[in-house]
Amino acid sequence: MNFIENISAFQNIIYIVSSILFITGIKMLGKEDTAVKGNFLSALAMFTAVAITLIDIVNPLLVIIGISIGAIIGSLIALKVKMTSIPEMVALFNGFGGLATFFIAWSEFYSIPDNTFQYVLVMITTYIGGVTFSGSIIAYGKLSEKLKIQKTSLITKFLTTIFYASLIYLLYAVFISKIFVPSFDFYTILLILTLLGGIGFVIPIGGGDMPVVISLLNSFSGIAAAFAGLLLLNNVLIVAGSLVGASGLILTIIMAKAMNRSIGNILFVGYASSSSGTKSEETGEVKPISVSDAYLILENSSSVLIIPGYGMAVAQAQHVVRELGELLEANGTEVKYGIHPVAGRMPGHMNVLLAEANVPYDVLVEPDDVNPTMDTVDVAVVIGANDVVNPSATEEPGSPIYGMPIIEVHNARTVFVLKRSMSSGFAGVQNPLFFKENTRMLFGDAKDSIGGLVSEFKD
Amino acid sequence: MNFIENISAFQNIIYIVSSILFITGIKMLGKEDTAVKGNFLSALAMFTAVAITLIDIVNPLLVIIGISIGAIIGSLIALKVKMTSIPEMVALFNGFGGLATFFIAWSEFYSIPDNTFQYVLVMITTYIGGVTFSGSIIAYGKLSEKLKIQKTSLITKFLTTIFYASLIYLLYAVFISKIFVPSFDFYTILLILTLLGGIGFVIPIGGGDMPVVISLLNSFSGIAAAFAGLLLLNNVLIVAGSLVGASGLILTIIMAKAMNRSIGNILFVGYASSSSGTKSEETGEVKPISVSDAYLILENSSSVLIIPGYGMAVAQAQHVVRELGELLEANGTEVKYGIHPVAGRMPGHMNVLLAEANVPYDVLVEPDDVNPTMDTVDVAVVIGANDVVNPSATEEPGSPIYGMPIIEVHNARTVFVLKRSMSSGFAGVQNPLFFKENTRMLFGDAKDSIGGLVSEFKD
Amino acid sequence: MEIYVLLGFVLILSIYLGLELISKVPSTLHTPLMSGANAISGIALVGALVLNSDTHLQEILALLAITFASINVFGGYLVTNRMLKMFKKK
Amino acid sequence: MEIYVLLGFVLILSIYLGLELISKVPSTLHTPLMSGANAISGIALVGALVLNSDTHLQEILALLAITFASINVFGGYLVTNRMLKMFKKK
Ligand SMILES: NC(=O)c1ccc[n+]([C@@H]2O[C@H](COP(=O)([O-])OP(=O)(O)OC[C@H]3O[C@@H](n4cnc5c(N)ncnc54)[C@H](OP(=O)(O)O)[C@@H]3O)[C@@H](O)[C@H]2O)c1
Ligand SMILES: NC(=O)c1ccc[n+]([C@@H]2O[C@H](COP(=O)([O-])OP(=O)(O)OC[C@H]3O[C@@H](n4cnc5c(N)ncnc54)[C@H](OP(=O)(O)O)[C@@H]3O)[C@@H](O)[C@H]2O)c1
Repeated sequence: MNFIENISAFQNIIYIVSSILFITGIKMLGKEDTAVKGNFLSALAMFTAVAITLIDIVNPLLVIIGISIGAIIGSLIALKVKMTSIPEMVALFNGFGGLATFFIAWSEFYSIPDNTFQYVLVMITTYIGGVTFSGSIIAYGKLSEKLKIQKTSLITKFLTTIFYASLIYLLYAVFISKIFVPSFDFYTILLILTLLGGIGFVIPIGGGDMPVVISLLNSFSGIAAAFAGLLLLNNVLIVAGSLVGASGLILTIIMAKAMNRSIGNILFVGYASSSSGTKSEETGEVKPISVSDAYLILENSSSVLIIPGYGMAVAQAQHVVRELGELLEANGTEVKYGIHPVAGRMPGHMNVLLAEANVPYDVLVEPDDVNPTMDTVDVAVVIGANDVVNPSATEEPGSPIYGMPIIEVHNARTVFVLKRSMSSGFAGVQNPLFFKENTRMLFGDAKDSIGGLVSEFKD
Repeated sequence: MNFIENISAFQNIIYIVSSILFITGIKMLGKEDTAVKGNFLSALAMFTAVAITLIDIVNPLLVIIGISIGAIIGSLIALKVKMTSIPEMVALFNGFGGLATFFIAWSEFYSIPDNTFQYVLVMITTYIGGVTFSGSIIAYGKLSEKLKIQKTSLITKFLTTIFYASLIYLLYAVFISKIFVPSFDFYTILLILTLLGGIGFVIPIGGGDMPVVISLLNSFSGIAAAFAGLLLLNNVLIVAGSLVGASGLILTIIMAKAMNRSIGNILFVGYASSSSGTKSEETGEVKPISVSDAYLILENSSSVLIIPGYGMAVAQAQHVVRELGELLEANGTEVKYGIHPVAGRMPGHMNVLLAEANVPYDVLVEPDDVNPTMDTVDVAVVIGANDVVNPSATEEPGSPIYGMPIIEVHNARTVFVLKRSMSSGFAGVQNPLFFKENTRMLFGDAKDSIGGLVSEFKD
Repeated sequence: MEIYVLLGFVLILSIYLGLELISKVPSTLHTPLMSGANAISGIALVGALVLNSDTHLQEILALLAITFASINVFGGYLVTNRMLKMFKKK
Repeated sequence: MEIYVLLGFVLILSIYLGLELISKVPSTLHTPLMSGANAISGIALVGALVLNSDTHLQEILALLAITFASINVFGGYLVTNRMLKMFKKK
């Protein structure tokens, strides 16, 4: 008995050490110079916590099997995944984290004594874990475009109703039912409602808003782990879970701010896309340009700003873009990349793609750094970006994106817009940039257009 | 019983709320815009914690008497103290904080059960509290110049020895004696040794190093409170104490960095002032200047940088300095104040003095901001500063202050140095600035010299 | 002192600390931070390891929890590392 | 779980948080921060209030602890406020 007590006191101290490592790790992960080390530190923290837990494990076979399967699947996914599919992968992993805590809470349901507080913790942990799991799976489906469902369809409406019902059931379980003895059937209903509720939570949210949802689910998966920590009286679960909860929350807020929308609006309202339909269409002349004309202008310019957007990811054009950048530099042109925080479909999307294509991160500049000197830029090359360069955000108080910070390319001397058509971007609003005096449209798939420019340069 | 348990659970929750308020308060106290609110929030946190503790107090009379006396004395000190005496006052208050925890630990000595861990906590808390108290009183004495004692005197050496002895006694008490039953006599010896040890800790440290010592004692007073919190199982004491501990530590580090010395060097070595005596004296011509000549130059300059130092505090010249600044501005001259982080005798000393004299804080600039553009400054007016403008710090690798960041006034077009003599500053090293081509010495008490300039301007 | 109150306090402090530490993350690191956080949420593994397995159902639940949490841990750290390695200065 | 381990953990977390929060304080605020921290260390008052007073000695110790901590609290907050009020923007 004394021996076991000693072990658990010792474990607790090691858990604290591991918690401090996690904290330091995530701190370092947030800075460019130390990010790799930070990730390593956090992995070390994980290893420490797991290792010290293993010393008095009851069922080693179970553990070996579980960890082995997990290690194989996890490593395979991590090594195989394409950088453009990172959003889906993050969604999936969020789901797994949620599922693990869901199972933990479920199992604890059979172990806890008749203590009402522990019972409440089981209910809440089950709920957060379950919603994170099923919600993440839906987010995964939407992002990988395996799942397409109308917001107005009957099934969506049904599931949304289930989501609200599940919330009410949880509140009932937490605040009222504890007066009675919790019964198995009661809990089974919660299990089912929770899983369906998670689906209902995410399904009505537009595909483009998925990055915000993923961040939020990331946060939830952390909170679920923290609650599991409360349930199991385990402080490293509490700390690590809280850190994830905080990090997810911050990313959610950053994204919402960069889109100038509230989180509530994103989750429960969505863009009022109908309003843009009734809006008077922008009139004016669109001036297309050919690849060879564009080449001539680029060749003679001394400073070029490249603004990538979702279209670059779709066209997988990051490698040719980097090539173009290098050719321009070899030609004596100063090249910078203007990266908008919500360009693409997940936070930092463009940074990851460009990093993958070997663009050094110190030529990437943020809107605040580039906007004040935009008038010194000879050519702004907009590659598959739309909303993030839409001047309505600063000029048209009625626009749905009004107030969103943008990269103000319309102040550059010349603007090239590379896209396939005149269709709008994610927010579904017209872009007056296309009709400006200094704008030229280079129609076509981004990879093809840039590829064309690259071969012109090489000739 | 159940009622009391409920009260204490409720108290604990309120303590947590109070802790969060403290954390937020100190966070806001660290930013210029929110500092006043932050202090208020922290006072609110204190009020909350005290109020909730009072609800089940046993001896109300004692409490009323104690708090009343404390409130009266504290308020009187706070309202009467001159801004130039803030360092002494902080030293005194640190001491009081330490003393309170010292008494707490002492009292708990009679209440704790025979639990070795609590016994260890009592020993440590007694020690930190006691050393903080007696050390602070010595620091107070040195700062207010009521206490003058030679570093090499016999009594200093004796007390220093006692300090080391007290440390050994503490280690013995913590690690070895707990095998035996703690006896009263044993503890009494600790009490005495601790108080003497605190004196011995501070007494050999040079008067000029007192600010670092005060910060450190500030940190100690926090740590002592945190340990008292461990002893009493009280989380708000732990959190608030830790915050103070952290804040004191950071200020200590900032000061040590700005002086380019290690904390160990400051506490246990001191400046090797003998080396500067043997150094070859700086040769060269010193060019004095009269008040009226200085006035003519100032009148015709378009940008002036004022660098205040310890001498301004001694001369109480901050008000005339502000007046001079205003007259210069009225004359169309751009006026800035270059504030070195360790100018004066406590961190932020110059900021407080100038604020007292109504100089707005946005004309105060830090060394890093002003050094790069120093060559555009027409006149740098050095008022009772010495070490913080000593070019040896950048030019003479052998100098004791080499490596310390300075305000590089020697790069200004003209430098006026206002001091009473050619004597050196706190660090005891010669200042080659006085012999530079572009330097003019305006000898005399700073208040008189500046006063003279002001009357010239007014005529 | 109630253990839950204290653990709840640790939770609050950690969230506060997390918010402070991460609030100024540059946008370059948003994606790696997300997947790094993902890996950390695999800490559920530690919880999964201490579950009772008195019944068959509990045994299965524990196995599943361990497996999914492990996927998170291994997948999360590896992919984050892969991503971070791509970031280079000039 | 040992209560002391947990409280020690709260202590470590708070110090970490404190270091993060204060690390970038501008030099203008060094002195007010110091005296503000001074006031906070008067939290010892809360500890002093819950002391036993079974013996006369303990009663005296409690009274003294309450008094000195109160000086810190009242003096510290007032002087900090006085100082901060002096800082003005142009
Ligand atoms: N990053 C995030 O975390 C995040 C999260 C949530 C929402 N969002 C939202 O996503 C949007 C991101 O803005 P964005 O400017 O990057 O993208 P966008 O506004 O969605 O525009 C993308 C543009 O790329 C073009 N495109 C698509 N495929 C292309 C291809 N193969 N070649 C060339 N062009 C192609 C499309 O026009 P064509 O069809 O005419 O080619 C489209 O106009 C913002 O509204 C943001 O609020 C972002
Ligand atoms: N601020 C802190 O927290 C702190 C902490 C620890 C140590 N220190 C040390 O203190 C020093 C501060 O540098 P500092 O440049 O401010 O001061 P300093 O180097 O100590 O020099 C002060 C100068 O003021 C002159 N002075 C004294 N009374 C005067 C009066 N009434 N009128 C005109 N001049 C007068 C003195 O010269 P005369 O006698 O010729 O007049 C002296 O040279 C640094 O070495 C620093 O490391 C500061």
